[in-house]
Amino acid sequence: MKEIIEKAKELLSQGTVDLVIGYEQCGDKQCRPLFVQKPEEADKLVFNEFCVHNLATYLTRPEVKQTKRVAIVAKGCDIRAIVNLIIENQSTREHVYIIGMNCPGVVSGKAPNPTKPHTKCQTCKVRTPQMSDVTLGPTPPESIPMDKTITHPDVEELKKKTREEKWAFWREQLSKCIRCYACRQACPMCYCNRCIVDLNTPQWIDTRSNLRGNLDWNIVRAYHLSGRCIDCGECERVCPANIPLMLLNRTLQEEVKEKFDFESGYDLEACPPLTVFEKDDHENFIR
Amino acid sequence: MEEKWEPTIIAFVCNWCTYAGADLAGTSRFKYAPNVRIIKTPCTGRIDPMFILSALERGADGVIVSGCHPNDCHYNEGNFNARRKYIMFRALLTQLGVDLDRVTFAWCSASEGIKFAGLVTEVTDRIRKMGPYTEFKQLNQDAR
Amino acid sequence: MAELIINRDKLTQLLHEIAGGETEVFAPVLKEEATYITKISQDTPIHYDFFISVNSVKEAIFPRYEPILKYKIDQEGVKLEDIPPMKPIVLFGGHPCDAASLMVMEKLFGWDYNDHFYQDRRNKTIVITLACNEFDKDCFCTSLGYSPHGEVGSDIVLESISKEAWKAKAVTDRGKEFIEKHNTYFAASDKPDASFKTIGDKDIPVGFDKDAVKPWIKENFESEEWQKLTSKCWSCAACTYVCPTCHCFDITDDASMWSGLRTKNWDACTMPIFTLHASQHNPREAYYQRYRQRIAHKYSYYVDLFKVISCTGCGRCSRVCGAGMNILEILTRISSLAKKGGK
Amino acid sequence: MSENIYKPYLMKVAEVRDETPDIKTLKLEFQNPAEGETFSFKAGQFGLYSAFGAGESTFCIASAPTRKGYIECTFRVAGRVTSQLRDVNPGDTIGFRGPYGNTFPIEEKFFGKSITFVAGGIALPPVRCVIWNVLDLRDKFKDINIVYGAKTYQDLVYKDELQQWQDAKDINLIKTLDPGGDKAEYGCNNWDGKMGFVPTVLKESGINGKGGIAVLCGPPIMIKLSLPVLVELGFAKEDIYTTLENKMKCGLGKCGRCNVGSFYVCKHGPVLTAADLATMPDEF
Amino acid sequence: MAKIGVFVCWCGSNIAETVDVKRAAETIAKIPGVVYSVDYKYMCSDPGQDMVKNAIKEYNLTGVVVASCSPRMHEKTFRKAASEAGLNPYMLEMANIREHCSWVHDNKEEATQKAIDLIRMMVEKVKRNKPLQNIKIPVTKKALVIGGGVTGIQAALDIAAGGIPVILLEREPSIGGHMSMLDETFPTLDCSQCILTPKMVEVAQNPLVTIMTYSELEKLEGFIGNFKATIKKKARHVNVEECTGCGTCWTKCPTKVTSEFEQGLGIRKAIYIPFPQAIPSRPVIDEANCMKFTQNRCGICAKICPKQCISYDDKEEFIEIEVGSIVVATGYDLMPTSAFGEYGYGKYPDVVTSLQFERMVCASGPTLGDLQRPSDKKKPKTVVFIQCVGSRDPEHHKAYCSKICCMYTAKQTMLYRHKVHDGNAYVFYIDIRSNGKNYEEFLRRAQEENKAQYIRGRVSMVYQDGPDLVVEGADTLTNSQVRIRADLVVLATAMVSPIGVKELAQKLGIGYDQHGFLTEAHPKLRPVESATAGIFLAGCAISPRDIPDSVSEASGAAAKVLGMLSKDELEKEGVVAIVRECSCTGCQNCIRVCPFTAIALKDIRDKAGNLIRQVANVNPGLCTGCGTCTPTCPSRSIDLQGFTDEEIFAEINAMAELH
Repeated sequence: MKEIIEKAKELLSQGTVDLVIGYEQCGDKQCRPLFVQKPEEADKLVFNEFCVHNLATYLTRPEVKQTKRVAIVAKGCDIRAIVNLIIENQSTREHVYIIGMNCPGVVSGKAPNPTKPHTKCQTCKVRTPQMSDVTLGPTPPESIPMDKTITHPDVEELKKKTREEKWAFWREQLSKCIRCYACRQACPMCYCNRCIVDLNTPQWIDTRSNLRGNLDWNIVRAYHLSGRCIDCGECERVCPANIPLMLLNRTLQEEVKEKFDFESGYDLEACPPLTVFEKDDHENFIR
Repeated sequence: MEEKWEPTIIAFVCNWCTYAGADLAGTSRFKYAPNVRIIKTPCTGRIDPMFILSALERGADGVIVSGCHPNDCHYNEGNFNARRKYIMFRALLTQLGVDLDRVTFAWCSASEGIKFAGLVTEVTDRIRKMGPYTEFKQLNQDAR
Repeated sequence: MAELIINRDKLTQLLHEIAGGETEVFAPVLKEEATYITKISQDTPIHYDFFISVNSVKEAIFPRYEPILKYKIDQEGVKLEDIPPMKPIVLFGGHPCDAASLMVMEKLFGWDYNDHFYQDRRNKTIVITLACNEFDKDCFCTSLGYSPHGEVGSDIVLESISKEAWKAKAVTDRGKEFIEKHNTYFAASDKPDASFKTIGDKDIPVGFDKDAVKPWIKENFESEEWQKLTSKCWSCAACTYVCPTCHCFDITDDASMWSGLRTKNWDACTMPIFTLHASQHNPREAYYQRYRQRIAHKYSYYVDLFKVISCTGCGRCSRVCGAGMNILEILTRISSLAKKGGK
Repeated sequence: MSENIYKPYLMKVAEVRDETPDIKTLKLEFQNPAEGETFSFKAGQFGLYSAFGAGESTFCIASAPTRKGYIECTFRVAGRVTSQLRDVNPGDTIGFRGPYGNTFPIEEKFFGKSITFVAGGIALPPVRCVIWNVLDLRDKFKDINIVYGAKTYQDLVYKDELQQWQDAKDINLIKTLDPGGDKAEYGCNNWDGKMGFVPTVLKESGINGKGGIAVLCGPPIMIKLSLPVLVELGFAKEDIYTTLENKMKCGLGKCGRCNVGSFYVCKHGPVLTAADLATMPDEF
Repeated sequence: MAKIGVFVCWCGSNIAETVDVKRAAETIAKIPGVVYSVDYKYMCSDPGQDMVKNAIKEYNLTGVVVASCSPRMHEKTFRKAASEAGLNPYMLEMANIREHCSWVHDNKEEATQKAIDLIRMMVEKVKRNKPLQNIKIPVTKKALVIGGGVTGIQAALDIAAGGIPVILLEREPSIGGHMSMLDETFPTLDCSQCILTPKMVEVAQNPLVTIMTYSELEKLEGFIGNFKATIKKKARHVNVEECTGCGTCWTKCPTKVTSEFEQGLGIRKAIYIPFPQAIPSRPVIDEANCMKFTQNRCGICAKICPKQCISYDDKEEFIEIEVGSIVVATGYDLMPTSAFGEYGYGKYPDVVTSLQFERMVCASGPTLGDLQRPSDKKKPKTVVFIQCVGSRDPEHHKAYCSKICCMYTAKQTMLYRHKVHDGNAYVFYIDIRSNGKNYEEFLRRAQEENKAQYIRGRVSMVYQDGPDLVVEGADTLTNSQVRIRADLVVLATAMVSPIGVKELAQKLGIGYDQHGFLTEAHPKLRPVESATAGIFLAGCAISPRDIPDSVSEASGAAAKVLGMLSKDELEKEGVVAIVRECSCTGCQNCIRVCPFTAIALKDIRDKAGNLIRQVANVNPGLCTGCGTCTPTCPSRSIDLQGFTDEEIFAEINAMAELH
């Protein structure tokens, strides 16, 4: 914790960066984003298992883009988002100073009482962050069980359902959506300044929070993230309606992995999988 | 309207292969089911998954998406790009429980008039057996 | 009128019975570990063991979307069709902060032009409020002069006398009528559980001076403090959609070739597109401007117009915010700045 | 059942005029003449125009309240609704809700004074409503000045009426184009007006603002630059009127979109004085 | 509302028999916005077209739907008619109620209903259509040919013959390419030099052709009709204008270097012309070997040059040229033989490549046509030719067939037997492919008259045994092991794409396959076009070819260039993508999927010139209107004009039953 504060102070006082985005404590079991612009404000910075937010979502803001250089406290998984933002021309490696955090895993569940360990942490490959400019924190213990496959029990469970059961499940879930777009705004990969849902020529997606609109919106959101989602789980965490959004995202990630042998956010040279193709892509569904 | 229900099927086709294939079916007088309504696009690459979703929501009971065979694309790559989109879109719809038996993908070249005619008839028969896609039609009801 | 008691079983029976008729019933329902106040049917399980619902009661009277106009189009022109009248509503499960919000919101919907969609429904609603037994760090109704046992806006207030039963208090004549009409469900008395703990006004500390907020906002609209306070906000609408007093909406048309439906849908000043002009000019371009609008509208503009703060201290926006914005903290800061004369 | 405040009047399109390539004027008559007879409005008010199937859009009523039986609106094609309104033909049906908002206090404040109108580009329609209102009661006012400018000749709206005003002896019309706006490619030959931006031309106009009323409408930048000029010419801030065009959805003070500071532009506006503006946050 | 006119065609009885055209026209007339709806016997006839024209004028139509046959038949006809009546041609759409309706259905009720739906969908589309303008692109009437082999030479000659100036670019010091290295050519056995040299001279003397040798393409900007190429002229150190090619310098130069032209079998000097017939016959200094450059001594050539043409200080130069069209004829290379350890290449001097063999038998070769094997200058009595070395070998090397090896091996057995009348020529082959004019006959001559012995099978290894080489292999026809003692082994190695072609293709923005061969716009129908408009392909740059195929493709590509450059401006359909800049995030998705590199990033700057953001920008000259970009854009900031989201949505919505 102390080392983050010191690092932030150093970066700010030496003028390396003019903004540090990190975390502060805001409750026993709760942290939240913190913007630090002056060295003396850095004392609030913390890092612990409650630092669930993916701060990369702030990198695409105009005011952050306008900084000379920005430092960001990032877990290994958050860096995947930064990688994608660079690939997609929303940021540059030079502009972002990555304070990478060795991370033993974060919590999940709703504030203020998150309890469960986050599912994404069970399959994490980047507990020691890649590509950071500086890496802080104790090396995560080897003993944490790590599951190399990216299948998730909840996805498996859903897959077992019949089509009608799935439809009934999602009808119920999506009817709760109030279209607050917290999922979109929290998502580091949803950086469009004009979302397709805000377009009305034509109105592909009904803006009303009725079932049709909710279905459309959630389909489009998941589809646009296919091959780009970095599994941070922010959408699901911030959803006031508790819709299990990551179920959809993970399904698509698994599909991308299986069909195109691709996992997003690890390689700066990679192209989003829906912008490239192989001539022998799987096509047994086409007659 | 009290007579027997007939399915509505919307087909999104590319201009160069399937549309021409449908033309050939016409000039060859291959008969097929009259339920299909063709919407022409330049290339399968232009056929957005949103089209499929919109068509189902707006009352189509079945959708056909068809274009040039791999390597035959007039624009070289449009169908390859499209195919990737459909792979992902299908995975998504499968997970949501959308009835994918109602969405048919087929390659159909300009010389395959017979394939086009067969395709339309087969899809129409299948959808007719499945009945109207009420699950999607219900989405439009404005019950509070 | 004598003190009447109703217990869970009876209340459940009563609500289910009403839900079976022509009246819409809204009540707390448990969905994935969280409680929502939603429309129920005769057999929906009602959830009582909750602290506060995620959403607010406004959904019952000011729905997420509602038709305001229907039309048919043909070559002769356009024919307008009427929207059927609103059904009566029983709204159960809100807390005093929820009930109070109805009084705040009806001022706007009745301002000059009478929005009958809101007002008719409001007038046909029986509000049955649960006085609070719990609070958390985000609660601040007392800061705004409300009380966890407050009666404002309610027709009937239920105060717990044990885990299973409430003392029913009719606040309005309509509340009285309701109880009389359904008197078979109420008992004359019951054994109060002395060990059952509830809370009082003093338990929720007054966090800030509500009267200091408006003048500070008026004078410090351009203060740099705004950017500091709101830098985290990522401009979603979660806070406004769970807020019992946020009332902004959008009007959209959904049409086929031959017919159309015009609906009023929730909208939020926190979202970037809210003020975006067709010319691409956006008067509230920046994130902080939008959040400032939300606070300023509630604590300054609304007060100017309707002499009431458009906030009842329920704290839902703080609980739901994924970015960790906390309205109580912001207001406390503003109030302390105001005290110090700071900018 | 209570009255539905969101229900529009059905209007027949009586006439469609192209002002510029992307600006149109529609003349609308009430489909139900009885509604037309009871309908009245005052200068400065606005309404919501429905293109059925697309939605509603807000513009001022551009015709004068002194001319009964019809209303006119002038709009620039920008989004979905205006695109559909652009395509209407005489005889088609559109919707209209209104009149909403406050008005220019013509009888209360304008009578007996000199009036100066300043407008730029597409902002002439709200002013035009007042101009005709004032001209129809010409003898109630002293001098009448109109300063109107546009980017190019092509962008001038109401070209016929400009000519009428120019020909009228009792009106001082100063029209101007931005530098370079008089090229032949904009359909201009022999421009007989001034060349220069509105604030500059206004400054050089020699108009004496003492005791007079100014009505100012235009794009934000023009308003910003013209206000000090008007003050310099002698107008009091309380006597400089403008109309705001914020994004609106309901027009009824409900939807919250047009709220700026303690003002709901649809209710307290759209007509505001420079003195009012000074008290508002800069969010319009 | 828009004012739409609808014209329902009977097509005699073709449509009217199955579709109730009257009812269709009447039903459609009820759609809001349709102001005119009629049926007529033959819409495509002159009176039919006049009906359209008159209605456009009379009703001031903003859009027209002609319901008749396939747009493939008459879209052009009707759009032209609309245009003549003053309506933008893109405001006319056709509903295909013949091929897609009346001809494929029997039930009149159903067919009529379908026809009505199809027309209604088109009406709804046309309401949203926007007028489009055809795109006119001015052209620079000048062409660039990259590659100075026989293909490039032929292309340059043909283009020049059409009156268009050409720049012929060659990275080697001389044009001529591989063909100039060959001895005689199949199937006619005419001397390669004899037929190529006149062409080289012709191209050099053609006033419309500018030859730039020892030069490479550095950069290409622009698009069809308007390319700007930057050419890197490598430092030659010889003043080409003054030099007469007298040869004094290379005669006196003391530094001997292995000759590339002679495939390492001969030598050249550090200042040299690659071969006597080189064009231009002006030497270059090979900086890597010249002592002046390596050790800063010698300098003899500068001293003795009678015209003082030598300048050691020459630097590479960059020249910008503007051209309207480009032909890429970069040819081939042989696969690096280091890959074939099992055949002992590099280890045993008497294992040579087919191209080395050409030089060994060529009258102008290092031995002046006297066939000697490299190790001991002995005349080889037994020669083993191995085919498909590297070709048709997907496990280890290239999966493709190099196409010409069968024929040149046959030729080489003949050339060998002409030199060594009693010699033994063995050929190991997998299959024989001899499918050209006179090819099969030629092959038979090799086998029958020249006694070449063909063994079907692969060679497993070649090893040295004393002075001889031993070739071991399998004869798959007799299913026996074969062992042959040979004096010389000739490998017919695979043709591959030359080094640098991938980089060149990237500069040009054209596609290439996994082997580095350039990709045609369409393998069957557009075989000499690249996917990038204005850039054409010919010869072995596309895939292995023989000389006649290469030359005909050169002429084909030249014809394409001439066709294109014959006009002052190019006109293409207005169906191109367009970017809505205000919502574009510059994520490059569209750029990645565009098959035609028609989209690039554009900088948006503020008034002070600071970069604010980047957005996609479509070059309408390059865009072909496929629309692949549109669904790829998450914010729908790129749309395909003519098939916009709004137009297609309207078609879908025309079928909607919402409320």
